[in-house]
Amino acid sequence: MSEFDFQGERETWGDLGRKALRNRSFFIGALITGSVLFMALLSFFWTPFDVTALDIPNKLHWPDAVNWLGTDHFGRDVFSMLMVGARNSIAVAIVAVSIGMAIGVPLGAAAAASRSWGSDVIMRTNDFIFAFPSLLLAVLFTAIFGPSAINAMIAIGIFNIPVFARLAHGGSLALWQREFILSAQTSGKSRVRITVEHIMPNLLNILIVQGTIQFSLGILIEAGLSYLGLGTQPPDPSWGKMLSEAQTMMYFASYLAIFPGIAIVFAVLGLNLLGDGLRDIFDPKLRRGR
Amino acid sequence: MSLLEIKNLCLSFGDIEILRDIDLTIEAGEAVGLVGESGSGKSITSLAAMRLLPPSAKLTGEILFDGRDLLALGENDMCRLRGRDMAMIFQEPMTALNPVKSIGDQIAEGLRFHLGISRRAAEDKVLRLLDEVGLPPARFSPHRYPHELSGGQRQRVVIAIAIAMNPKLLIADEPTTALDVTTQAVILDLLRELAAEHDSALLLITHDLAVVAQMVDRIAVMKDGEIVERGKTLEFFRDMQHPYSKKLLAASKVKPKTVSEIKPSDKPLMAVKDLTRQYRLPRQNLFAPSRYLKAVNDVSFQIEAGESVGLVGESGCGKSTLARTLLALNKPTTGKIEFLGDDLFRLSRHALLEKRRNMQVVFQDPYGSFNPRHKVGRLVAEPLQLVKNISKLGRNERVAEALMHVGLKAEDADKYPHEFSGGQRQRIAIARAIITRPKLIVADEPVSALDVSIREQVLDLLNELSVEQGLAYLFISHDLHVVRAVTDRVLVMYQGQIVEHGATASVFDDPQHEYTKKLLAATPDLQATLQRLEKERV
Amino acid sequence: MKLSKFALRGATALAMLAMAVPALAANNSVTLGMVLEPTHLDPTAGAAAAIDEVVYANLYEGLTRIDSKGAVQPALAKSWTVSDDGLTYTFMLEEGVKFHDGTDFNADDVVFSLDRARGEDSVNAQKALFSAIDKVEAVDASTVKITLSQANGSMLFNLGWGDAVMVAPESADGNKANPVGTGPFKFVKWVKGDRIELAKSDTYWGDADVLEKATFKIISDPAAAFAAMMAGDVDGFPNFPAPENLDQFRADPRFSVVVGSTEGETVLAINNAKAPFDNLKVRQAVSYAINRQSIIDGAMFGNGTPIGSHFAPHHPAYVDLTGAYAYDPEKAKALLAEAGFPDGFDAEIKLPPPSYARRGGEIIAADLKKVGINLKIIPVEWGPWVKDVFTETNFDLTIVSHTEPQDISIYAREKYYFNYKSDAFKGVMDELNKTTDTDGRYKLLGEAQQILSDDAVNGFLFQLAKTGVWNAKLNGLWENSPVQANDLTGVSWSE
Amino acid sequence: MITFIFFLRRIAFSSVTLFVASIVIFAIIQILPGDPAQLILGMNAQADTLAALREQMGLNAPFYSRYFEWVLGIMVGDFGTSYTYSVPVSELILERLWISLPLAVMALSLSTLIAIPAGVIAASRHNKWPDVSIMGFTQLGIAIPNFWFAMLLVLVFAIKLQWMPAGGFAGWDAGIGAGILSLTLPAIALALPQASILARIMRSALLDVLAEDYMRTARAKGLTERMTLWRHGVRNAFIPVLTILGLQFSFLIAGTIIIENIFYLPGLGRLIFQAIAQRDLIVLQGLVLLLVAAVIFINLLVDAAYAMVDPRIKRAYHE
Repeated sequence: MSEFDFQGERETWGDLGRKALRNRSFFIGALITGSVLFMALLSFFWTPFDVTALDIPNKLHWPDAVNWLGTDHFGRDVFSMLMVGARNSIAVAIVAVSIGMAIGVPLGAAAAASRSWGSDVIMRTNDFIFAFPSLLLAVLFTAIFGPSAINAMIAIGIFNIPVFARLAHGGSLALWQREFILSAQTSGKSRVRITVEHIMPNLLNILIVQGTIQFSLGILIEAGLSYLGLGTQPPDPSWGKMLSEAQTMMYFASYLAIFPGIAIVFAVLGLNLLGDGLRDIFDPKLRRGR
Repeated sequence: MSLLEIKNLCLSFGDIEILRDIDLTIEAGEAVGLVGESGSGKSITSLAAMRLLPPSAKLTGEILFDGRDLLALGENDMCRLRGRDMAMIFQEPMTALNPVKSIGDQIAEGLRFHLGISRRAAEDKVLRLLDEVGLPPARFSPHRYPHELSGGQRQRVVIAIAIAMNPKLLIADEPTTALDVTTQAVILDLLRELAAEHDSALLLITHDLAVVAQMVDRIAVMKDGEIVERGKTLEFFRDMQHPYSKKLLAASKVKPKTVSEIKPSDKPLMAVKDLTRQYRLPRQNLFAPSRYLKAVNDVSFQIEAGESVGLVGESGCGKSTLARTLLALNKPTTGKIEFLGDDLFRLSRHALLEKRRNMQVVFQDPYGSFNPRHKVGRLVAEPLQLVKNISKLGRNERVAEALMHVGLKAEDADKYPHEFSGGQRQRIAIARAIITRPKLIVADEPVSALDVSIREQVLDLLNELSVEQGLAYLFISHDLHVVRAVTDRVLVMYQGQIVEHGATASVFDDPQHEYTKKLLAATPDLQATLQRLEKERV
Repeated sequence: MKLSKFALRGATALAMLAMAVPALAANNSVTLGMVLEPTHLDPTAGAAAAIDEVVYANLYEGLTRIDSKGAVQPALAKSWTVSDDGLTYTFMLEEGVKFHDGTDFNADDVVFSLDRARGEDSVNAQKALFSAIDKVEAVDASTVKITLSQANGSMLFNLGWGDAVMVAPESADGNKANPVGTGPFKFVKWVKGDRIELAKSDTYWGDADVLEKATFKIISDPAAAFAAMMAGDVDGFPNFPAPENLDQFRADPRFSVVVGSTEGETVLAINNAKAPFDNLKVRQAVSYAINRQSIIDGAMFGNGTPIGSHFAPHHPAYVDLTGAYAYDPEKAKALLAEAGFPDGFDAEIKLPPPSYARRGGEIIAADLKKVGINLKIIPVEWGPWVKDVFTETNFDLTIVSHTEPQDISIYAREKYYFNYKSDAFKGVMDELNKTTDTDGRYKLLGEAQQILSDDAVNGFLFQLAKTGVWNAKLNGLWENSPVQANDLTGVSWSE
Repeated sequence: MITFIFFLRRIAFSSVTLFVASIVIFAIIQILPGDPAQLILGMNAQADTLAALREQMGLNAPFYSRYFEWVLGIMVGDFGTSYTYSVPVSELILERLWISLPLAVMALSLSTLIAIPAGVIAASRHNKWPDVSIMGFTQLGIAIPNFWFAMLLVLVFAIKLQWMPAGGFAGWDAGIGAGILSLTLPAIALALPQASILARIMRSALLDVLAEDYMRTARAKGLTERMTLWRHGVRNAFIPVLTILGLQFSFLIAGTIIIENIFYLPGLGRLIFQAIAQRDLIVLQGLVLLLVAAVIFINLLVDAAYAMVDPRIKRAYHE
C-alpha cells in the first residue's frame, strides 16, 4: 500500500520543523516523552530518596508530603523508584531498538540491493523469526541466559531485527524502482554506494517513525518481562517489577499498583503520539496512520 | 430551458479560491468540451455539478439542472438524481472500479438502487448493457472481476455503469487520457455513439484539443479556475482571441524536425544485434515447464553519432525494458549491444564506467528522477564521477555550464528540486544528462508528464542541444506527435519486436506495417478534424 | 489516620463480601489451596514437598507416622519392639488393612516397599534414610523384622517420612499418576495445573471419621491465592504464600490465621570453600552485618522466628544462640578489616524463586552494602539453582530454607553444597547416631548447634513460619508442620 | 486452480519452516541449564539415584537420537511423556488447550466486535468528535500494558464489586456459564490492546478505501453515503485488517502467557512457565513447537481468507 510510497514533494528540515510545531500529536508526544526523559536523566543526579537504601520500619506509607507517591514494602520511596525505573526502561528500549536497527536495517537493505540467493536467505530467516511469538522466545532466552536487564535488551533486540529488516527491505525495494536510483546507476555508482548515498537517507523517515513505535513497544515488553521477573533485576527498580511486587499488596496499598502503571502508560502514550506526529510530519499521505 | 446551467459558480477550500465565476450551459443532447491543463479547475467544476465535493468545499452561485437548483437540493434528492439523470465517467479506469466486486454487480448496483429491482431482474439489463458497450457477455461474463480486464475494457464497464439509466447528462472527465492511442480512438467513438443513441448531453473534459475538436459542438477553455474563452468548435478554432488558447493550439500542432541527413556507417555509435530479453513467468502448476515472456524479442538496430532515433510503441510493448538493457542496467538474455565499438556486457567494471560517461539518461517523471534530499548542484554533478581528474572547482564550473545550457541559472545549483516547476525539473534532468558531455542520451518518455504548453519548450531544448553538442538520442515515446518533432529516424515496436523502421517522415506519411497504420489512424489529428468540420459545414 | 483508613476499607470490603459469599450448606468436603503443584503423586519417587502435602497420611501411610507435634506415632505398625543393641526392630502390623485397589496389605508389602526404596535402581529422593538398614524380613503375615547394620536413633522417625510409605507391588509403578495407598482417602482425579480431588475410602481399616471429599487447589500466584481465599473458592491455605496479606485475614472474622512453625531453617548459605568466605572472620562479619529482625519484618512481614544455628526453635533440644551474632555493623566492619578487607569486597548472591529468598536477598544486599560488601543479586530458577549452587557449588552466597525435619546432620556430610568441613562436628554427629537415650541426644544436639554458630558456617536467619489461613469454621488443620503434610484425618467443620 | 497450487506451495513452505523450527526449538531447549532429574529428586538425592532416574527418563541418549525420537513421535501424534507428571505430553496440552483456546477465541471475537464498528465510526466521521474520541481511547488502549489492565480489572470487578472471580478456572464441568465467567475478565484484559490496534487499522484502511476512485464511482451511481460506506468501503477495508488479524495472533499468544499468569488460569501459558521452572523439557519443546505451528497455521488461514475476500489474489500470485 502506501507505506513505501515516496512520491511527492519533499521538504527541507526547516519546513519539517515548522510542521512539527503545528502538529498536535507531535507536540503532546514530545512534551510527554521529554518529561519522561527529563525524569530519567534527573535520576542520575538527584532523586528525593535513595532507592537502594531500605527503610523497613517505614514501609507501606500512603502518599504524603514526604513520600509523594508513598513507600513500598521495603520502605523505599515510590516516586524515586519511578524516576530510576524510567531510566532503566528507556535504557532497555534504546538498546533493543539500536540492536534491531543496527542489524536489521543493513540486512534488509542488503537483501534489497543484492539480487542473489543471499537476499532470499535473509528474508526467509526473517519470516522464520516472525513465526515465533516474540514474548515466548524472550521468556526462553532469559530462562537460558538468566534473567537480567542486559538479556532482556538482547531478547527484545532480536525481535526488532526482522521488523527493521522488513521495513528496510520493503522501503529499499520501492526505492530501487525509482528513477533517481536508475540515474545513479547510469552515473556508474556501485550498489553499495547507492545504498549508502541514496537509499539509506530516504529510509530515514520511515525508520525514525518505526523506531519510535518499536521504542514504545520495547518499553511495554520490558515492563512485561520485568513483571514476569525476567527483566531488570533488584536492586534496580523497574516499573514492571514494581507492579508485580504490588500485586499482593494492592488490596491494602492500591497506590503501589496504580502509579507504576500510570508511568508505563504515560511513557508509551508519549512515544506513540510522537511516532504518529512524526509520521504526519514526514509524510502527509500517511496522515491517517495507525 | 437549458439542461444544465451553471451561473456565477465560485468555489473555495478554506481561504484558497479554486473556481471564480464559472458560467456554463449545456443544452439537452448537446456535447460540450471543457479544455484546460492540469490544475485549471475543470474536474472540480464537474464534481461540483454532481455535488460530489468534500463537505469542506464552499460553493456559491447556482447550478440549475432541468430547472432545479442542485445547490439547494437535499442529499437524498441528489442521490436520486445522480446516476439516473446525470452520470459520470472517470479518468482512471484501473481504479474507478471496486476490485473485489464483479463487474456485473457493479453495473447492476445503480439499476437496483434507482429501480428498486432484484438482482435477478437487473441481470438482463446488465447483459444488454455489456453488449452495448462492446463487451459481448459470451466472452465477458458479468461474473468477471475488474482485474481480469484490460484498461480499455474496464473503461467500457465504467461507461456501461454511466449509461445504465439513460441519463440526460453524461460527464466524461478525461475518459481516455490513461489509455493507449488505439484504445482511445475506439472509446471515443463508443462514447459519441452512445451519447447520440441515448440522447444524452455530453460534457467532455480534456486537456487535448485534438480530442475535443472531433467530439463536441462547443468548447470552453479554462485556466486558473476561470473560463477564459468559449465558442462553437469551428468558430473557436477559427478566431480564438485569448493568448492562452493560442498557446494551447500552437503546442498541439506538430512541427516536424528539420531532418539531419545521416547515413548508416560501418562504425555506428551503438549497434544492437539480435537482442532478446525474457522474464520467467510463474509456473501454471508444479510440474509444468517454465514459461517465458519475451519482453524484447530479437531486436536489431543501430544509432549513428549525432542521430536522433525515435522508439514508438504502446504501453507494455517492451520499450522500457529495451531502454534499460541499452543502459546496461539489465542483462540481455541473448544478443549483444555494441557501444563505441565494444560489447557492453563483456567489459570490465572499469571499462563499463568509461562507456557510461558517453551514455546518459533522461526519465519521464520530473518528480521521481531526483533524490529529494539532495541539492540541484549535487544532483547534476552526480555523473561527473565518471569523469576522471576533475577538481571541485572544475566540478562547479561544469555544473554551472550545464545549468546554463538548459536555460537555468548557475545559482540554481543551491536549490532543492522541489523548488522548481515540472518543466524546470526536466531541464535539470537534461543538465545532468549532458554534464559528462556524452555521445548518446536515452530519453524515456521525457515529456509525457508535462503539460502541453511546457512540452514544446523542452522538445526545443533537446533539438538545440543535439545540434550544438552533436548528441545522438534514442527517444522513447508513445506519443507520435512528440516523436515526429524530434527524431530523424523512427522504430516502431509492437509486442517486443520492431515491426517497422525508417526515416521519420516516410514512416509517418507512408506506413507499411499494419500496426503502424492503425497507430497513425488512431492518433487524433486536429488539422484533419478541422478540415472535416469545415467540409461538413459547407 | 492511616490506620483508620485501613479499617474503613476493610469494613466496607467485608460488608460486601459477607453478602456475596453464599452460605455453604452442610459441609462435607474441604478445598485447600496449595502453592506448588506436585509433579506426581508418588512420595517414594520425588522430593517435592507438594507430593507429601497431598498424599501424606491421606492417601498413603507408613509403618509409623509423625503427628502434628513432630512425635512418632504408630500407623500401619500398631506396635514395635527394639532390641537392646538398637539393631533389630520388630513391627507388629495392623490387620485387615486393604489398599485402595482392594488388595490386602501384609508383611510382604513392607518388605517390598522398603527394599524398593533402598534398592540399587531406587529413585527414592531420601534414600539416605534407609542407609542403616541391613535387611527387612517378613516374620509372618503381620510381623516384620528390620535389621540395621549400625544403630540409628532416628530410625522410627525416618520410617515416618513420606518417602517411607507402604506401597503394593501390584500398583507401585502406577502410583505417580494413579496413587494407590492404604490411607483414609482415595485418589479421584487430577486436573493438571488446577486441582487434585480425593474422596473418602470405604475400605479404610481405621475408624477415622473423615470428610467425604477433599480437593487440593493449586494456586501458585500469591495474589491469586489472596483472591481465591477472599472469594471463598478455597476453604483454607495451610501455607499462605503472601505474608503481607495476613493482616487482612486477621481483620476478617470469616478467617482464622494461624502462624505456626515449620522445619524450615532459612539460612544465608555461604560457600565455605570459596575465598574470601573460607575465612572465619569474614563469615562472622557477615553474620554480624545481618539484621535478622528487619529481614523477618521486610520479607515475611513479621512472620518467623530468628535462629542462631541450624535448629528449629520449637524442638526441645533447641539452644537459643541468636545473641551470638547480634546485629552490629561496626563489629562486622572491624572483623572485615582484621580479615584484610577494610574496604569490603564484591560478591554474588544467587536467589531461588521463593519470596523469602528474593525479598530477603534484597534486604541482605542492602545490609551487607553498609559494611562494604557489595552483592550482585542473581535471581535463578530452581533448575539452575540446583545445578549451579547445589550440585556444582558454584556460588558465593544464597538463601534457602532447609525444610527437612531435624536435618542438622547435613553439616556432617562429606560433600554438601556449602562445603563445610569440621571434624569436631562430624564427631558429634557420629556420637549422636550411636546414642539412643533422649537426654544424651539433646545434649549432643546442643553441642552441634554451638559448633555451627561458632564457625558461622552460614548466616542463620529465621525459622520459616507456617502461615496458615483458613475458614474460621474449619477445625483440625495442623498449626505447625513438623513434616510437610496436610493431614486431613482430623479435619471437620463446626456447626 | 492456481490458488490451489499456490496453497500447496505455501503448505510446503510452512512444513519446511516447521521442520527447521523443530530443530531450533530442540537445540535451544537442550541448553536450558538445569537437570530435570535433580529437580524431581531434590537436594538430598544421591548420585546413583539420579543416574537411575535419568536412565528411566531416557535422558542419557545422545542429542540426535533424542531429537529423532521426538520428531518421529510427533509425526504419529506422540509428543512424549512429561518428565514431571509422567503422563503423555499431548494429554497435558490438550487439557490446557480447553482453557487457552476459548480464551483466545473470546478475546479475538471481543476485540473484533469492538474494533470494527469503532474503526468504521471513526473513519466515517473523520476528524469529527467521534473520530477524535475513538482515536484518543485507542491511543490509551495501546499504551496500557495488558497485565496492568488485568490488575485494575481484578481490583474493580473481582475485589471491589465482586462480580467475577478474581482468578482460577471453575472448570468446564462446573458448567459453561461458570467457565465463561472465569474467562471474561482475562478476555477483556487481552482484548483491549488488540481492539485498539485493530480499530486504528480498520480506520486507516477504511480511510484509504474512502479515498479510492471507485468510491466516487459508487456515489456517482446515486448510492447514498451510507450504502457506499458499507457495500464498497468496509468490505474492501477488511483486506488489510485481515493481515493484521493474522499478525495479532502471535501477540495474542504472548498476551495469553502473561494474562493466564495473572488470573491463574491453568492454560498453556502457565504450562510453559511451569515447564520451564521444572525443566520439563519435553513438555516445553512440544508446547513451543505447537505454538509456532499455530502461528504458521493461522497465517496460512489468513492467506486463504485473503484469497476468498480479494479476487485479485489469484492474479497477484501470477506476477
